[in-house]
Amino acid sequence: MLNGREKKAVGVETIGMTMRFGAFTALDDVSLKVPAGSFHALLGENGAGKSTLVKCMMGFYRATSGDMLVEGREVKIASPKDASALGLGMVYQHFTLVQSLTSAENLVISREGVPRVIDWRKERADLARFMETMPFELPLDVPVSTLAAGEKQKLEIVKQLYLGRSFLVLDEPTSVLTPGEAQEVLGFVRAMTVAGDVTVLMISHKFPEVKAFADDFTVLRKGKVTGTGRVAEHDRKVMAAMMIGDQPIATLDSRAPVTRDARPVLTVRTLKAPDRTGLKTIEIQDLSVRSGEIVGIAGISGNGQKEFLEVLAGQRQRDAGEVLVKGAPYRASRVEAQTLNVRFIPEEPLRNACAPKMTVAENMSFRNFDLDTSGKPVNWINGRVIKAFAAGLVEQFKVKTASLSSPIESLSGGNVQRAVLARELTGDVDLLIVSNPCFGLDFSAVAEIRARIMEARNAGAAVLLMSEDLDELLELSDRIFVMSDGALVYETPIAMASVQTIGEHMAGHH
Amino acid sequence: AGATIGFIYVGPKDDYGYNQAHAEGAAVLKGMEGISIIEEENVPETVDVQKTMESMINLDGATMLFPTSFGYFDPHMLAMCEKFPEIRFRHCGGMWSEGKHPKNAGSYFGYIGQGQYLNGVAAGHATKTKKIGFVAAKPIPQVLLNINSFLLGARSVDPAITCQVIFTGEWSLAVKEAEATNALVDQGADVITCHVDSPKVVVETAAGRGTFICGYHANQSPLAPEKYLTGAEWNWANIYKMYVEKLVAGEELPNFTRGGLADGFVKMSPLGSGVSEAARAQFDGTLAEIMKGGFSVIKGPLNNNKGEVVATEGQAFVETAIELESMDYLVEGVVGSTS
Amino acid sequence: MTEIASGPVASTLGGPALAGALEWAARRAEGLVIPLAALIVGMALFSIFIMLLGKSPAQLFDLMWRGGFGSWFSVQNTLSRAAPLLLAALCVALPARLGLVVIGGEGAIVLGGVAAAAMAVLVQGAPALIGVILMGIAGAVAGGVWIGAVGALRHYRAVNETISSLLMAYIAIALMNHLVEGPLRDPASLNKPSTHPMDPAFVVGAVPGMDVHWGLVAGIIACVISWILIEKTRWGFAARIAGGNVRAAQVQGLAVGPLIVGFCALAGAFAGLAGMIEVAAVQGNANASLASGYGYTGILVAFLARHNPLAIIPVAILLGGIDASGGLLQRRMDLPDATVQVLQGMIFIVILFSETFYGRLRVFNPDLWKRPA
Amino acid sequence: MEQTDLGLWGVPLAILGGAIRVSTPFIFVSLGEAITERSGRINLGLEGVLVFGAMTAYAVAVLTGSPWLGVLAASASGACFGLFHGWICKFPKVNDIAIGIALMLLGSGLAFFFGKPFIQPSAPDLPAIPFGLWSNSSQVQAALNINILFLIGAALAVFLWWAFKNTRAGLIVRVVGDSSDAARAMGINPNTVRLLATAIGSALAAIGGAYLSLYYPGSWNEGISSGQGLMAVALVIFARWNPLGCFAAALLFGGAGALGPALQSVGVTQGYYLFYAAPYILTLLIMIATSSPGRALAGAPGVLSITK
Ligand SMILES: Nc1ncnc2c1ncn2[C@@H]1O[C@H](COP(=O)(O)OP(=O)(O)OP(=O)(O)O)[C@@H](O)[C@H]1O
Ligand SMILES: Nc1ncnc2c1ncn2[C@@H]1O[C@H](COP(=O)(O)OP(=O)(O)OP(=O)(O)O)[C@@H](O)[C@H]1O
Ligand SMILES: [Mg+2]
Ligand SMILES: [Mg+2]
Repeated sequence: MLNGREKKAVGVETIGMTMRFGAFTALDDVSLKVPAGSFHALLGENGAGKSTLVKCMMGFYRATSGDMLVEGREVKIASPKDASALGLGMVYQHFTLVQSLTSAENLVISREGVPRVIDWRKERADLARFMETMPFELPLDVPVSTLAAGEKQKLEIVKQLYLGRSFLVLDEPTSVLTPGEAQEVLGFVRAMTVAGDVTVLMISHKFPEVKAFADDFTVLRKGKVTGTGRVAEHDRKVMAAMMIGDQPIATLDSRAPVTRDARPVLTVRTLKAPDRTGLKTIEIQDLSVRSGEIVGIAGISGNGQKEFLEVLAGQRQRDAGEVLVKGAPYRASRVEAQTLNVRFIPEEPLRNACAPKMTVAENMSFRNFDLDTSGKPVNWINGRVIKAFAAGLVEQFKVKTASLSSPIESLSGGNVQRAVLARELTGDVDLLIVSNPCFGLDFSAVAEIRARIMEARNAGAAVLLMSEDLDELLELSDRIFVMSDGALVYETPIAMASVQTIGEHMAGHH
Repeated sequence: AGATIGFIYVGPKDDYGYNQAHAEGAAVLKGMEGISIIEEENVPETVDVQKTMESMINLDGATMLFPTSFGYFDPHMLAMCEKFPEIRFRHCGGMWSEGKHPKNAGSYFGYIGQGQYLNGVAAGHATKTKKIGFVAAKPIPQVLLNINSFLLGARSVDPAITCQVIFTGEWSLAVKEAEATNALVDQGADVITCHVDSPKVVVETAAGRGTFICGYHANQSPLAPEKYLTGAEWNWANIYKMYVEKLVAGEELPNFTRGGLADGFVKMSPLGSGVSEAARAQFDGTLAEIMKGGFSVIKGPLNNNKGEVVATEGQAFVETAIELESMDYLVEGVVGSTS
Repeated sequence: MTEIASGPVASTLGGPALAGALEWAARRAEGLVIPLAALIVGMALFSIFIMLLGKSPAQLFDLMWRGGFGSWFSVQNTLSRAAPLLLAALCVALPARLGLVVIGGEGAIVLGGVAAAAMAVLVQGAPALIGVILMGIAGAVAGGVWIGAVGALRHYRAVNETISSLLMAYIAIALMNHLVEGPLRDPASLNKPSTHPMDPAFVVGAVPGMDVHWGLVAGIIACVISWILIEKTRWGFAARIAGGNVRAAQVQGLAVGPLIVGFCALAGAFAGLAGMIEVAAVQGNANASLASGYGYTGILVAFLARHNPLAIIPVAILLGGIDASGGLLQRRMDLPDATVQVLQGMIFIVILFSETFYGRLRVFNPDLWKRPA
Repeated sequence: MEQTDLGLWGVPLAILGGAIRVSTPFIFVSLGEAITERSGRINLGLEGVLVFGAMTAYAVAVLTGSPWLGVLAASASGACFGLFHGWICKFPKVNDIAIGIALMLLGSGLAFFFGKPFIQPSAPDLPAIPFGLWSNSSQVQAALNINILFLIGAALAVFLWWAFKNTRAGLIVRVVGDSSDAARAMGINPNTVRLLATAIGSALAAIGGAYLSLYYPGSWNEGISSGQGLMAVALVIFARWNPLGCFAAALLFGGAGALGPALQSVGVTQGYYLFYAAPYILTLLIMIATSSPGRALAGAPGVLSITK
């Protein structure tokens, strides 16, 4: 509804919001005030209840108790429909775009008052006019599934604006965007709040962007508000303390220098493979990762990183080229991975590295269920050994789980990540291939995971780190490559790395 | 002396065809003093039928069983005969032979080929295209004899007549039977008959295409009164009554019973309105001849449709001839092949 | 987490031991009580149906009991009918553990039967045991190749296995009919086209003391082996990973393709063995009766057993029992054959529906019975 | 009417005629299933629904003398089965495939149970439109004697194809089939949509059954369906959930099914079982040719259990 855009931003308030899942209290008497036209940040560690709070506000969950005020008036929001009627909209943490529909179909079907029969000529004209007011271009006529992650995120936001929201919730909106894209999107939204078009409540784990764009913030911890105030008046340390109390944060090991004569562990030469559309190919000319170094690969998602990783993991056929690990040809068979100590941690581990319905213990044994304690192959599975092994790891990596025999899908995202890390980082690691390991995690979890990766490096592992988070690459890598359009287009040692130059190569401007 | 008698059918007992013909025969017994009839339908030719027989004997106290499907005989019924020597089994189909099979078993069957021959006579008069059609399930001797009889009956009217046959491969498969009928009509056949378990579909489809029909198994004339010429029907009631009367009287039961039109095992549906006077005359004449007994449908000189001689001049196979039971050819004039 | 390590056995004193036993019982009871309750509810629904028709449910259940389980004869009747379902259900359950919905087991059964019959003719006169084993191998190989091909098409060509297995079942039945009536036909099999009868020495007979052939034992052994394979061996574990998430399995370097093809082939081999047993224990040759629907009933059995090979055994027996009593219902109560189908449909829907209660009933929560820490 | 011998021309004509005659149940069942599957559920029970629909249609036509009332009654009965499937599958952990298989059993069981008294009587047929009057060949006339349900099916295929893109309801069904969460975020209740989609799908499948019993082959008995319902469900996957594809697949299947009898009628008689398998072999070959590894089934609804 285009006319919705003329509406003014509204102020929203929750009073004493409480939400229980069974015996567990996810939100405990949370009161939050977001004045009209402000940009409010909601902070908190994983599982603090941020998403639960906004889902209650949006009618996705029915709060156990508590009230909502919009423009000072009490409102009942029983379903997302009610919220939408009041002009409240949300970009969910996990995308809610419909993959098989085109962007245009996604936009049109989400709006209210869609006629029974859709007049596509008119809708398209309206959309075109609307898109002119947006700062970014989006392909409207291809299925959403073919869009890159960044484009999807933009589309989610565009959708909310198209729906004429006057109050917008963004749940971790920038986790899949490049720094440039994040700037662009948040800058645009910020400008709209300044113009009084919309009020924004943003959930984020990234302090820099909170600092740069938000007016106010509120911190949740274990379902309770532990602090609120003006962003300008609080520094990062104070906010962090409100989030996690006074528990220590993991710190990176100091970087052991890479020895000159460190042997290359991973070598990739003239690799060629089709991408997932089958229309383009990815080509890696020459890449080697030495023992004790972290090589980062930067790139906007959708430029072939995923395919490259799939080739390395043996999930995708290659057309040409060779992959050597410690000088031996590597085909990603289980025996090779076991004897050469190669480990993979793909992104979104629940989707890519776990069997969701199998138990925590079983999932943690994926790497060595077929080996006995001395590493010899065995044919029989021993449930007791598996449980004992998993119990040790759970303890050591502080995985929070109700029991070892719960299905791993019942764990929170951060804990799934921990469980996979625990599985892949125990024992001798010679080559570690990691992709987006910290996606969606809070800063203390992020710190811990990065520390573990650094620890592995210092212990002599060669690490290939693919990440869409440039900060992460800059923090961890010894060398950085940029991948663009299926090829490695730029290489720089960390000492010479500049965000500016890397960003330009990522965008394909060289 | 009372007795419990079990009937087992391979399909639904009201299929307007093979199973219904048997069920109607069984129904006649229901009124008989001291006799109780138990029936089970849709019993496949697997271990299921063995267990059904056993269950009838063990749980219902049946002393005589009629497993009516051809496929029940070997190995299923034979296994039960051995296991229950005191129980009497009579199987529909001419399988039993002296010395080879147990004494408590037996076979009964009818010479329905004669009926198909008469069907052919009616068809021969009715056809204008000189092409008649036969929808058949499988190329087994009984079916081949029916096809050959149908054609030879028609050729007794006009030797130029040919018969197209289409095998459906299954005893009961409605859509395929309808398709086969349509294919026959498309190729110019204007009288159709069949040998499948439930002729209803063939009869209705053929009538819908405007061709004449000869029935099989049971009387299908109510389905298409205008187009129904006649039909070869079973008349099992006589046989079942005969067996049961002997059983009650404590007499010895025959092991091997066969008969045709003359014996009342087979009968013809009343001639329909589409049958001409000339046809009626020839039909009645042939019927009378058959009723006298000793009639041969297959007689020389006769070639099969591959040009090989199957009966030399003067050679004739009467209905009881053992050779007929292993028929593996289609006679000259039949378009189709046996495999 | 820690209570897992110690476990209920660790407790020795009366009080805690009782609590431990209760906890243990609660853990196991769910899988027993829920389906049984569902069975009763299904029966109750059917009683209503029967009453509406003016018949007596009491008589019905009495007959069903007598027909299915009430006497030694009935029990054997039930077991005979359950026997082929065990192997047929495995043909669905094993691929299902890899996430494949294979519904064409009938094809493997039929071809397994034909292959076994052909082998029997080929090795006529061989020592009985060798003959039977060769027949079994022939059947298993034929079935294994057939369903293995379904798995291979799925993994290497991305052909949906549900549709390909169904299509291949129809093709297999056509092939069987063609062979039985054509190249492999015994000319003496006049009105019931069949392959040459097998050497009587190869007949698979009855289990001593029973009137049920060895196929029942073969089926039970196959179920147990399958269970051990899935739950206790590295291959089964790998298959469960692949079934839970193919991507995760590939990242672990597991050979997903061979796993899928292997499990499908094994599943097909079991179905082929069912065909072989049908030939060697029942029919004595291959003929059109081989396609009698065991493959399709097997789908239902597997789904009711939630693809757990051990659960297949009771489910198949339940089904066999209902089947066995069906005849008695027809004969004594003058109900049509379809009555049994209606009953099965009702019971199975209720049992499948009851899965929604797993994990939702507090009584079965072990924590409720846990001894105080 | 002139009866002529068509000779070999009979084969293509038979295929055309067969495609039109035999395909209609496949069209209705697969279109119905396409709607259901597009909403994210799979109902394997349509075979049972089809048989029950055939029985209901026939029985009502016998009792009332009106075949159209029969079709109506069939679709109502089908909708009931669909509502039942849709309702029961909304509960967590209830497996839609398994319920479908049980429904197959229940549907045909009930149909056979209540259908006994209707095997003997004859019901009036559904009307057909003679499109072949221009030809003086009776065969062409027969092949082009097209039943109204076929025409409705063809129109329905085009309509659904259009509707999935151009109507609110169509888009909503696709949204729900793609992701329950996305649907919920839009304020759509996925269970309600799936309930309705399953009901409509089953109603259509039952109409397919009505065609069998009231037109071709046009009689009611326990063997009336030779697995059309199950096969049609499979054809939906083959057709990649595209209504036009469903229509084409149904025609292909019907046409190939006519090949066997047609070839026998022109004297090609060896190995007839293999010709009868033509529809299955052809479909399998096309499946293999059009699938390729590394590419997921295009168009598969995201939440559909069978293609995961
Ligand atoms: N369907 C469910 N049933 C029971 N518990 C659930 C369910 N879904 C989620 N949970 C619980 O919710 C918790 C958090 O889930 P979620 O993935 O939202 O975590 P999160 O808040 O994002 O945490 P993290 O920091 O680990 O990412 C899990 O620990 C789990 O116990
Ligand atoms: N569906 C659910 N069932 C049970 N518990 C839940 C459910 N969803 C959330 N929870 C609980 O509520 C807590 C808060 O979860 P929520 O998703 O709101 O966290 P969050 O602050 O958004 O975390 P993140 O930063 O990871 O997104 C979780 O830790 C979990 O225990
Ligand atoms: Mg969250
Ligand atoms: Mg999270």
